[in-house]
Amino acid sequence: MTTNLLLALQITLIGMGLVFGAILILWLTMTLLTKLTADPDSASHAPQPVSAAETETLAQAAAAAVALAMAEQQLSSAHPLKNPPTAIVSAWQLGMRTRQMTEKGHRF
Amino acid sequence: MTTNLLLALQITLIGMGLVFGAILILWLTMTLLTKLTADPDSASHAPQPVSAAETETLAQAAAAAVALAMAEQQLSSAHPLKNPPTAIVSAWQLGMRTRQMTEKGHRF
Amino acid sequence: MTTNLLLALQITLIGMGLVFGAILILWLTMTLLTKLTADPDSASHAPQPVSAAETETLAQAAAAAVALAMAEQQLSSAHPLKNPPTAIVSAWQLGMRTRQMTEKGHRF
Amino acid sequence: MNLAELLPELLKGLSNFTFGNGVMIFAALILIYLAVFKEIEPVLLLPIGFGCLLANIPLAGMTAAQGMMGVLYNAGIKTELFPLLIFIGVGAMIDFSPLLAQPRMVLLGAAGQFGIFGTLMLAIALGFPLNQAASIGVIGAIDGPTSIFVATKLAPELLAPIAVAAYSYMSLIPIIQPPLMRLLTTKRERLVQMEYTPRPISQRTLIFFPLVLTLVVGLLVPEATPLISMLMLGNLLKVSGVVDRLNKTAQNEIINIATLFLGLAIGATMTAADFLNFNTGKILLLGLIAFALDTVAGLLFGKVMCVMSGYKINPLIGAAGISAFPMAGRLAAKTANDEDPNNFILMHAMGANTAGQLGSVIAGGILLAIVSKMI
Amino acid sequence: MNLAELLPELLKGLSNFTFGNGVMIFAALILIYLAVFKEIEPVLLLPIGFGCLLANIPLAGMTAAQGMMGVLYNAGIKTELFPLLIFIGVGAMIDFSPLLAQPRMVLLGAAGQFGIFGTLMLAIALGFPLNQAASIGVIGAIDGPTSIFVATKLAPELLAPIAVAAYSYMSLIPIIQPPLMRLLTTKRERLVQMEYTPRPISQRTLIFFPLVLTLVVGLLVPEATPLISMLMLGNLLKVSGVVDRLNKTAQNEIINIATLFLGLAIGATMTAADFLNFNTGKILLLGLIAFALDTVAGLLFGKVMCVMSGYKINPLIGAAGISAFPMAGRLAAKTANDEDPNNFILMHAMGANTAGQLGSVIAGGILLAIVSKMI
Amino acid sequence: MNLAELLPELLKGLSNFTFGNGVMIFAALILIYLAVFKEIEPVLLLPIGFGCLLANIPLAGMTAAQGMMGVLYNAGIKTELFPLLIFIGVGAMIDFSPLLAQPRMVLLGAAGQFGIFGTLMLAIALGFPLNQAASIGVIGAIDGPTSIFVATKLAPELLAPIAVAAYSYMSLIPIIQPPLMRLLTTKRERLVQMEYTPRPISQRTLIFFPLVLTLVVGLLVPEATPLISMLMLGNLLKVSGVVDRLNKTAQNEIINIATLFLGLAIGATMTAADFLNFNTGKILLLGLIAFALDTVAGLLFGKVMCVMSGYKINPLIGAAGISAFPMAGRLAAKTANDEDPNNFILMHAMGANTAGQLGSVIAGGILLAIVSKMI
Ligand code: NA
Ligand code: NA
Ligand code: NA
Repeated sequence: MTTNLLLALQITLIGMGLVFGAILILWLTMTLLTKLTADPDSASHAPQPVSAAETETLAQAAAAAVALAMAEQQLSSAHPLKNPPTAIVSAWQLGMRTRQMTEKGHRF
Repeated sequence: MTTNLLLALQITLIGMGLVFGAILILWLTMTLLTKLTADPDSASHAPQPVSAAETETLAQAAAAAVALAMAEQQLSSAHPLKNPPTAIVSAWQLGMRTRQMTEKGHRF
Repeated sequence: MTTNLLLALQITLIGMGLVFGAILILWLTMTLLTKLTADPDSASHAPQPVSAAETETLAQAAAAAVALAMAEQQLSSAHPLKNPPTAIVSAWQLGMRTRQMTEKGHRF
Repeated sequence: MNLAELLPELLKGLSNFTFGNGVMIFAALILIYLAVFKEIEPVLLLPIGFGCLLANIPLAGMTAAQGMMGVLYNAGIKTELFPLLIFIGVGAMIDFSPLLAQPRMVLLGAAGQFGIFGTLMLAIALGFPLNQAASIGVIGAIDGPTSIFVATKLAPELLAPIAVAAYSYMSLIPIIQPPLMRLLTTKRERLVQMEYTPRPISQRTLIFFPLVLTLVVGLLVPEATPLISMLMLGNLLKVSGVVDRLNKTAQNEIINIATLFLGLAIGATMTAADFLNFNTGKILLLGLIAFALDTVAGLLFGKVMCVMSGYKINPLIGAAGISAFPMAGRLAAKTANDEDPNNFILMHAMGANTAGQLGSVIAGGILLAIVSKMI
Repeated sequence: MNLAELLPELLKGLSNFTFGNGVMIFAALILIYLAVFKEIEPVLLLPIGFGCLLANIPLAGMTAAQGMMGVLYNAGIKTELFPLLIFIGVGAMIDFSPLLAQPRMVLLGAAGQFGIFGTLMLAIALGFPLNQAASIGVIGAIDGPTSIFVATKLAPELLAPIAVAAYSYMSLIPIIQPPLMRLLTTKRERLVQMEYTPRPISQRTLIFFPLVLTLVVGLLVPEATPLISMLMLGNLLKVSGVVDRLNKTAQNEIINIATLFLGLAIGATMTAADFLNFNTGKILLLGLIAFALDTVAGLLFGKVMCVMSGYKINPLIGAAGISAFPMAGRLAAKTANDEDPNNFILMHAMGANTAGQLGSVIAGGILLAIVSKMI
Repeated sequence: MNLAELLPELLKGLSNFTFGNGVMIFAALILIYLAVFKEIEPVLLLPIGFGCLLANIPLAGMTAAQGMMGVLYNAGIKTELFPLLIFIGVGAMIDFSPLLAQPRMVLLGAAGQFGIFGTLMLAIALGFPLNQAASIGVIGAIDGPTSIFVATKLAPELLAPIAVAAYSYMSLIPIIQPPLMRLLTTKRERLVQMEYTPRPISQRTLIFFPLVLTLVVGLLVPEATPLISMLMLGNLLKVSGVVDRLNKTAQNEIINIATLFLGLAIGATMTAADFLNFNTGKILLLGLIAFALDTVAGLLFGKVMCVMSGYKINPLIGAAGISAFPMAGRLAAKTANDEDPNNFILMHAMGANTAGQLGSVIAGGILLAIVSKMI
């Protein structure tokens, strides 16, 4: 029993260590990949951060995105027995879970 | 041979008996089901028969339905080599046989 | 080795002979088929060649067809990473190869 | 390889072509003709006919176990996967609300199954062994997948003629039924108008129905479980309204692919050796009788209900109880409507018709239970 | 065949019905109820529930090896084809650009996997053998196909409860996470706004990503190759933009058919004998704990990054690192947005969320590697 | 499990990575690059490339018999199901009316098959055994499914290089053919205009054609039956006009799923051990020669017909007789059109092109018949 637990603990340590190790390698890989495969033109202004104005618009875009998502939820949760979003939208995972989110969200 | 026929007769009696038995149980089941799962509101006026006016409209609806079905047949039988109704409509059983019906129907 | 080559040569002679034989039979079959299954009405003027006028229009039709095909290519080759023609059009073989044709065609 | 060896090799196809092959290919072309030019169940008779064509081309090897047709047969017919997949799609296409709105209509689904047993008796009389006689009788289910499912279990060697009969006659319903309707019903009976006082059907009812039905039928007739459960699964996918992509897939990809492969695989069993014999002729004849017996029994039962109800039930809907969904239902409604342009019994007829669909599956299961116990 | 033999034959269905069957059918109806009326992962829980229903109808024989459910199980679960086909479709539905635009977000995908190992330890403590404990732990991957893939390899006998837990709790994320978020983060932390300075992502990057990722993960963790490669294949079909018909087929026919069959086949393993025991209860409980542990670990790691970055990273996105794509991501963004209507961290949360998807697959593979070496 | 055992376990993927794996992965990336960025048959080269990638990740086990790729290979390649299913879809996409309107065009479909036999001779000369030489020759059919079908029967060990050659060069037709056209035809010949006097084609003709062709070819060349019959079945589904859902399913779900799985399964056979040898290089070279020989033979035969017809036939359409439907046909029309903007021979070229499709299948069957008799 205790030996088993020690074994499990060992697995956990090794396992999480490997997960973090692999993820770190992924981080490195992705950074290199994005650098190496960036479009020549846009590559130039890649490093420096976007201007405040840009951030502004981006924030608004994000706001829109969130708003949209939420609206969609309200809509769908309004008719509990309606169909999920069409197949074109990745309904399989997307549709159901998202709806759940806000429906349940109201209970808090 | 005769023994076989007697056997077959026995199978028929038992078989049809069981079929009617099962169907009667289904009748009971369905009656209970519709009663138990009826919408609370509509459940109230469920028992009493619908008014004459309603029957009228229902008859008209039925008339429309039949008319529509027939029209559809004329249409389709007009071009014997056209495609069946689209996949969205349950063409598989529906489309073909219905067309047959009225096409052949003309021969009587 | 030489025996093998002689064998291969023999296979080639027999093979191509059979291919031409089969194709000739197909020619015969198709000629008969088109004759036997021609529409009664149109069958009459089937033998005599179409009038110059008709040929004219046909040529124009052909011209249109070619033009269309080419235009389509220009269009598609314009965006090298766009999607192939929709699934309704027989994209599987058609889409890709045709595009290739004119894209590469420019190099000549 | 000199000409002496070459020639026979060249002509091996023709030299192995038997008269039987010729007859079967002719039969195949007739099936395809009926499918394409008469539109008799084309989605099934066209693949069946084409499969039959392939099975009678000598040395093509497509019907061998490792040939394409053999692969399809072992994958979907022997395992009974194809008819069951088709039933998922069919279930997603059936609307049970007309039946649920007037449950007593379900009674008409029982009488319409007499053809199964009547035909079984005739088949026995003609000397068929019990397992074959029962399989032939199930043509009287007037429901393709049910016939194929039962025949595969009891007498797979008769699959082809049974499937051909089941689907061909299905489309001849408009020729087979009306004369019998006129013969067995009086004008007064055909003129009976039916009051349409449906119970309001809640969506909850529609959702519980397939579940309850699967359980009840499954516990009463375990042998009917595969058929009824897949029919009800398809229906549940539709009425639940929350799995639209599965519903669409069942009504399209799954049923289309299964239908094409099932047709080809069954048609490919129609080799001269297995198909060209008197039994095939007898089976096709018995199948026709099965359809007639179903209709007669349905109409007579309809007349009984008509009288017992004091002429409140139009006996024509009895003919809709044979299943053959949805054609028989529409035909009954049309016949009444032809008699009196103001007589509309479509909803009642469709109720009886869906009841017939259920009755057919149940009867098939009961037959399977009795017969597989006896043999 | 006299009545004496007939009666037992008639009642064989009912007479073989056990109390356990009753309980399991009740469980099946609950799953279907949750799927239809609560819309909890209906595309999976409805088929699973229906399969469970079928498995508990006595003598129906659908779960036998040659029965329909047995055929589906051997064709797609035992071979692991179904979860991998589903992953092709899922990959074609995931957009990795938010992650590629801010690669450091990938770190959050690691912490969110602690639940896998934490649950493994608890399972061992509860006396489960290692192979079973590991399979239970993988519920913490919070990714259905990954859980099913690993469980099939290590402990197929636990497939049903693990799949049910994985998919049921997936939908309860909106109930499970928010309380933990509020509990483990300060208001100041939740108010942290994040600058969105994405690298511009070229289409070339998007196309190379799935290829490079498949190679890197495949070489580091061979056991994760099937899962990661099918996920990346689907993604490549989408981003390449040149195989639209394959992309559409992956997102529709392939995933729909695989999902329906997978659900039915897994549900059909839920027989009273195999499912009704304390272990099932323990597994459902451990599954819930796995979800909580994932969230806690993700949030704590988020807090660390928050502090280390000088309050430039909102710890809430740590909770999105558990995978449960795309719900956890949206939930994190929503929570921050509720706290401050001007705080938008959706893109960051989605980055962490897709990182969690990758982390889950990698962790599953690593666990498979370690455990299969030990047993 | 101490670090001493852990490390090798961690690095097992990398430590088992061979130089050959590296080369093959590079090849896989090239195939994917051609598919995605050059759009060379992407629906096939992308899955083939990806399958090759997977086959060269050490210890991933996906190519083992019970691995995903092994399962797909045994299900669809060994059984030859995939190429035949693809042919159903291809048949539903081909329009034979240009050929039926001018039957003599069918002659051009014969000459264009010389490449098959010419390449066979060269392969023998290079020392390949007969079964392999024949399989390599069938690259000259310039029709993917035909090449794969024949190679699977005669030399499955060469399936991968043959499939890669068949599909890669297919897209290089616009590079391979035009120079040969200019080289082998005089300007005067290229300027020949062709009168278009088509027989009117009734729908009845279009419907009977696939049936008659299946019978004639099947009886003459039984070995060609599977290919020709599935091609014609697809065509019948389309022209019959009564089975629209089967037609759509053949053109979409069936061909898409079969294509994706076929590509993956074939690509997965490209392991370093089997693929990295001189034979592969020879095969790729011989494939290129096969394409050239087909074109040359087609053009020369076109010149003969040109002269014999008194310059009424444009020899360019001879190059369309190699199949490679529909590209070769359009290319011939384009070349003539480039020469003289008022010269339109598209309909004639498409007729010769569809004839080439038929000729390829027939030639493949004939080769199969002769060779399988000799070995
Ligand atoms: Na019936
Ligand atoms: Na996770
Ligand atoms: Na060719």
